[in-house]
Amino acid sequence: MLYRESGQFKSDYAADQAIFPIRQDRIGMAAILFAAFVVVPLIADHYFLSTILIPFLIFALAAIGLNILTGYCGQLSLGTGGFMACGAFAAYKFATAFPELNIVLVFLLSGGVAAAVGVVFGVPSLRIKGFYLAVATLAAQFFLIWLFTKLPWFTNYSSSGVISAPPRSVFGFYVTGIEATAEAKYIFCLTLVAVLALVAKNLVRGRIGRAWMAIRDMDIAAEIIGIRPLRTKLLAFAVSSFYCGVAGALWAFIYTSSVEALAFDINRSFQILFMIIIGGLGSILGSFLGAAFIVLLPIFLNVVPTALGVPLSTATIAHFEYMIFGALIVFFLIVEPHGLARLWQLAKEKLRLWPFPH
Amino acid sequence: MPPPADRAHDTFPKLLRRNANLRAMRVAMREKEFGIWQSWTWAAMEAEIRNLAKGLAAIGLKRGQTIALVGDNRPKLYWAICAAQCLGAIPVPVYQDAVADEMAFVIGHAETHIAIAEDQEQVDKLLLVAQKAPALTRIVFTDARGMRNYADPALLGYEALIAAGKAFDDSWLDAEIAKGKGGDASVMLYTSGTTGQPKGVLLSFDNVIRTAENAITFDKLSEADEILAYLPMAWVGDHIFSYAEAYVAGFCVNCPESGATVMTDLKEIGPSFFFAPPRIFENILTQVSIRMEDAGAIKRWLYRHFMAVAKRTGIALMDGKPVSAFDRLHYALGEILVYGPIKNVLGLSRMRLGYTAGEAIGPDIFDFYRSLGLNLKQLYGATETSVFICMQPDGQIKSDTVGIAAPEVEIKIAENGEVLVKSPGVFAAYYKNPDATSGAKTPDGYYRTGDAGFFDRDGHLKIIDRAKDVGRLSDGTLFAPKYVENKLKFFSYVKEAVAFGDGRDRVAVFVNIDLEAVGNWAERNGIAYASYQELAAKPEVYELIGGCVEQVNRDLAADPQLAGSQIRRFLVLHKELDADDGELTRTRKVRRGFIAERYAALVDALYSDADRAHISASITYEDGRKGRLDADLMIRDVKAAA
Amino acid sequence: MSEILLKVENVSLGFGGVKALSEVSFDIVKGEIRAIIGPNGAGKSSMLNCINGFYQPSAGRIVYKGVERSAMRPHAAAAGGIARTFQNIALFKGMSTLDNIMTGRLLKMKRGFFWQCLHWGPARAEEIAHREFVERIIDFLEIQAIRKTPVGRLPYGLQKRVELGRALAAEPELLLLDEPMAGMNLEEKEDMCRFILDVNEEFGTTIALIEHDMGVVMDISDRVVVLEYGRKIADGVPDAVKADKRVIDAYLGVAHE
Amino acid sequence: MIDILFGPLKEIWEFPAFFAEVVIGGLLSGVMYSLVALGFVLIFKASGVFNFAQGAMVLCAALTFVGFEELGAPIWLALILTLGVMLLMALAIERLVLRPLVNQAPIILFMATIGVTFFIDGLFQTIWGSDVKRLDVGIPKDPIEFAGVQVNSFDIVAALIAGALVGGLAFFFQSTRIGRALRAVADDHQAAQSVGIPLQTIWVIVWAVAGLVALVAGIMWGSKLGVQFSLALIALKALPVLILGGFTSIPGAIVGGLIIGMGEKVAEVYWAPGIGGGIEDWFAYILALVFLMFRPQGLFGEKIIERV
Repeated sequence: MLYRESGQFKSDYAADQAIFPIRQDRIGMAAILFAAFVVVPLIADHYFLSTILIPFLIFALAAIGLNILTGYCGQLSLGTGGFMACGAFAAYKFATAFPELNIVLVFLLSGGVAAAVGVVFGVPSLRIKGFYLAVATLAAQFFLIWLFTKLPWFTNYSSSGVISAPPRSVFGFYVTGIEATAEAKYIFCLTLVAVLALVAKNLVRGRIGRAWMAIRDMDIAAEIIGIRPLRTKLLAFAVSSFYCGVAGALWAFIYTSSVEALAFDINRSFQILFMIIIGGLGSILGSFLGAAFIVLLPIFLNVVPTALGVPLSTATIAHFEYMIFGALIVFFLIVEPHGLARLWQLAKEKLRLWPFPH
Repeated sequence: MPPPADRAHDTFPKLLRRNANLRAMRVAMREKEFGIWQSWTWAAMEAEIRNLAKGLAAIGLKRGQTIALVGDNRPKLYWAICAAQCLGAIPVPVYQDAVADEMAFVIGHAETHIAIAEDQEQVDKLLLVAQKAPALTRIVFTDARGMRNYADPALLGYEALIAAGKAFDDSWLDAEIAKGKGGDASVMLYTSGTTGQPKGVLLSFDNVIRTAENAITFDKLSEADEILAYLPMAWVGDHIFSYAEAYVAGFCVNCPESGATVMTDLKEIGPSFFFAPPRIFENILTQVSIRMEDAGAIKRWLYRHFMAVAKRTGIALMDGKPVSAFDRLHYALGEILVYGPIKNVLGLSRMRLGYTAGEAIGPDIFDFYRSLGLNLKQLYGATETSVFICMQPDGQIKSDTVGIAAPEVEIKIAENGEVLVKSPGVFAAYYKNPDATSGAKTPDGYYRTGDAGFFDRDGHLKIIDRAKDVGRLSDGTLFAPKYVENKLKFFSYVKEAVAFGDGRDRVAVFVNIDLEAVGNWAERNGIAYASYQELAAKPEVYELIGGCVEQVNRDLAADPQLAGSQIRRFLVLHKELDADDGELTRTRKVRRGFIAERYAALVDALYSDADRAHISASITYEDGRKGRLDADLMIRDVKAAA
Repeated sequence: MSEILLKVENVSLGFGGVKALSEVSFDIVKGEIRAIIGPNGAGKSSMLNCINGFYQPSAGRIVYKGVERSAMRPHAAAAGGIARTFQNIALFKGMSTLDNIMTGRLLKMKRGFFWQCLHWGPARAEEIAHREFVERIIDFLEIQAIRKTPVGRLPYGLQKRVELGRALAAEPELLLLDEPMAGMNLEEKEDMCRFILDVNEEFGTTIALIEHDMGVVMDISDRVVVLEYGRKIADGVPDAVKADKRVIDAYLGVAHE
Repeated sequence: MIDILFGPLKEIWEFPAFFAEVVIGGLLSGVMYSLVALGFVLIFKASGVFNFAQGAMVLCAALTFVGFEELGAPIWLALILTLGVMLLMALAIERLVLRPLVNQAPIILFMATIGVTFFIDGLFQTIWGSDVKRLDVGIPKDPIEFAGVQVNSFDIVAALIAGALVGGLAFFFQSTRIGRALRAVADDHQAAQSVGIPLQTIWVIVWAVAGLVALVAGIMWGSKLGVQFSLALIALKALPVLILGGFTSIPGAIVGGLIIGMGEKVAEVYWAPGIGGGIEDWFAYILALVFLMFRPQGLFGEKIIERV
């Protein structure tokens, strides 16, 4: 309905291949970015920023990571939490070993460490496929968490095993540690996530993304075309783990301000997997939608029954959450495997054709 | 006549030069190819055309010779028009869907040596043509696909042609261009002609350019406009809109990817200036209705509601008539929810000016587009007048007239009602056909359009029929059968109508119902029927059609000249008129004379007092079998409106 | 004699106890259309799979461009200029026609990870350059209207055409077509024939094809190899093969009964 | 470092009885793994579904059983009622999840069973509560000494029950019409049609049998560890067993379970202390993974031939 595309023709390939070829979408995206960068920090309160928006952004980043591996390259991973933990602990080690190092660099480096670990656990993907591989990634999940819990080197020999993220600043603003304001943390996360999301989009719409999708859709045909399966899959593992690693570092440094392995247990892996199934496999937008959904649902379950006068116990809410997620997973896999992103696509199609049905 | 404003540029090659200087970086042409709109600026286009002109010179195209252009709307073919004109040759665009025989006549008649063909399909046809028109010795193809196995020495690829032109230098070409004068022949367009062989209409640069200039001023077209070139290049309208006006005004012409993608391409480009014959507008409207039928209840309601609003206020708003603030608001809301989106999907969002011509357009169809806020207008014209005879000025649009005389056009109505025209656009002569030329012009230099019409109270010309078909009732009243029939056919329930009255005391008609529309109506009203014949004989259907006829009479009564030819009696035919039975031409025009003979019994009954008539007629079934069909038909009287 | 592009010498292939191919030898000359025919289970697909490295022959040698090939993976064959289509369409279902054919050009695309991340500068220039090439293929195969349609939604005949486009995108020297016309109606078959001949003549691509439709094979191929139960029973120009007694018994006879 | 790696070997050498105790303990808990893995194999063989929900089914079965018992039902009634519930669940899963997803990629079905896992975990805990419940079906838990090796009698009984179940299943598959049909389905869905049993029915039966296996496993594990949410996690234990044994092999599930159980226990007792302990979470996985690199189809799985 709001779309007025007539007259928006493309006279070169660059414009035709743009991420947002329709002007209205570009305007919409600009509006969303403006709102996210300017309006939200001005009006949102501390609670909203630090318990909803920041985790949402971090989840979205991790979901992008998993989506690259599972949604685009077709390699199911249940080890997301392990790779996030890698990033978190690597960031801690970097930050404490080199206090002068810029925090952005620390995060990127820890993403790199996670990527390297991801590659190691991706090697079996040469020989094994499908759920065999999924099981192999569980090995990563359990092994890594065990490693970070049991080896005191990772926690700098702290007696409790729980450690606080050291304060660090960017452009003179603290973004980690107790002195950091919610606004600064939020803007920092947002910037990092926005840039990385753009990079992910660039990757998936180019040569590399097509190689991933070829492997996903028909690995034999892909190989016959000349795609090297192992290299391609390992690259997916690396990039995916990089994103998860950075997300893990953000989680520990910015969201919880403490580095602990338990935050990245198997349930975290499932949570991220649910995000991409509900949000949409093979969609960057879907990663955001899925993350938003999973962040908001518990809040919704907390608030609504109370508002209706039937407050639920915490345990019941947890069980309801389980049931709703489980049911939604099945529902989306049956009805719309491409998740909320696909629903949005369909809605957009409708809007573009409005008032015609087809 | 006032002197043209811009006499320094009296030919298209000179206009091209001017545009290349003035608008070097503006896009002159686009073509959808390889997934995107390939674009050429005026400067780039000039370079292409100059190379092409040199190539044509290299293969021997001389001043005064003709060159045939065969294919869909493609930039290279448009360039070839101008390239030929650079050399003083006369381009002859040929209907691309013509069969080889038709093409052979045109190419033979025009004594064409060189033809430029779009692709293999046209080359195949031209090779056949060359057997019948031996003068044709060079065939240039622009698309080399599938051409590798052709060994015919007449064939030459476009690239080879350009390469051959390298031998000619620029100053030589400049001199050739300078030799061109306004009075020279610029293009030859063959008119189909309902009878006999096509005639080649020679139009001079002055004809075409001055007409284009006038039309541009009249409709305030500018270099910012965009047009989609999708109608046959051999048709004068395309030549004027997509070539002449584009060169004069400097606007951009867009060529669709293929015939199959016109609608998609239309949507992408969103032209600001759009021409389509009534049939296309009707098809689009039908598509809109069909698609809306499939929509959900809310959308359907929105559509109906806001289309009703548009009907009330849209046209008044566009014509600048007073509209209440509430209606304006209501309409604005509709623009957001319905009109805007519909225009967008149809590709008409940016349409500033739309024209339709060629046939009468149904008032409902015409009003539909106008009520959406689209400035759709009608014009009246002919090949021989470089199109424009009458145009509708903004704000004075009626569905049943074709507007006032175009700038610099003088119109006279002859004794027999025929419209006579004198204008800068009137052609010089038919090619090699002096008899036809003299027959088409009055001694004082007016062109005989062959159409009958008259000016209404506001000075708008109303075309009613072909002049030769216009008759008179026994009391001398003007009777234009086609006008009456068209009025009836504008109702969706009426598929065909045949009007009688020449030499009789009153007008009577046969009506053919539209099975789909009337069938739907019957379903909605709970009327059961088993066959076309049964449905056609239902008294309720007679009521329905009677209502239509009365409405037609009211319309006719509004025009003093036509008030006397109101319909007094009608019957609904028991079978559909069919081209297989010879009742219609293959282009679905009624053959009035044949029908009058075949259904003589019914015609007699119409002019008697009987209220029933019997008919037995032979019919051809779809599988080719013949049979007889007997029927008793009712005849109804209709009151004349005051 | 023109240059031999590929030579198969005494190739055998076995799965467990089953012999799919036994000592098959033939050659493919540069620029020809070479058909491999035979009844079901004759080993035609296995032959193709050997040629493009999907299977390793258990005995015999394959000489490609004058060099004997050692065991290799299919992607190495692709890098050597061999492309193919599949009997059961093996398109990338989640991608559009355009992306499928672009994927066929992956081997030609060189820009590294860094530029891919930015999708700017050299990466974008490369992307556009290859898009231009791919658009020529789309134009060639007359599939403009389905450029951005996900291939899963296309009818069978068009999918086959897209698959051919994907193979062509690699600018192969040797194009292997596995039953390119299976399951098509007459009109689609004619189109496909035209495309195969056009590819062969306009791009000079050598083509080896497996096909069931005898009429089609005889019309378009230069030479024909006939396999039966994994053995070669005839080899030659279509007319000679048509007249061969063993072929008539093994194949044509059955087909014409 | 060397000490961490090789020190335990010396220990084994010096105290063989203790080592035997460890091995037997490991084998006995391996039987439990086998039992759960068996559920996976059954469903995978018959329907090609990798049923991640098997662990959740164990939990649900145990929860339901304890729940009915707490409501006062005698053991036999609770057993029957629980079986009924498991059958209903099998029906529901077949109808609501598997049937709409028929012909989908295996990985999609796998993810769907993850969804099922969460759903039934949440549902059964909502119904029966999430407190830890004690389950006692009367199996003695006294240690028995045999040739100087101490073994828990409970483990022996559990192993016997599991063995009986495996035997029963083997008989069922070998000698009954339905069993044969099930085997046919595993080989070829088309062939199964000719047996005259609708595919849907077969799936329901398989899921019901898997439910029964889950119930037995649930009661065994529940009696040993108490019925609580962590029971669902034993599914995660069964996964490496499957990799080791092969997804399609019943003997593989049994042998794989024994290997994993034993290996885990030995590693836990002898090597874990040197590197911080708690290795049972991942040891089986790494073991399976290393194994996988050499034999991707598992111990008893069939070699996969790729076709185009």
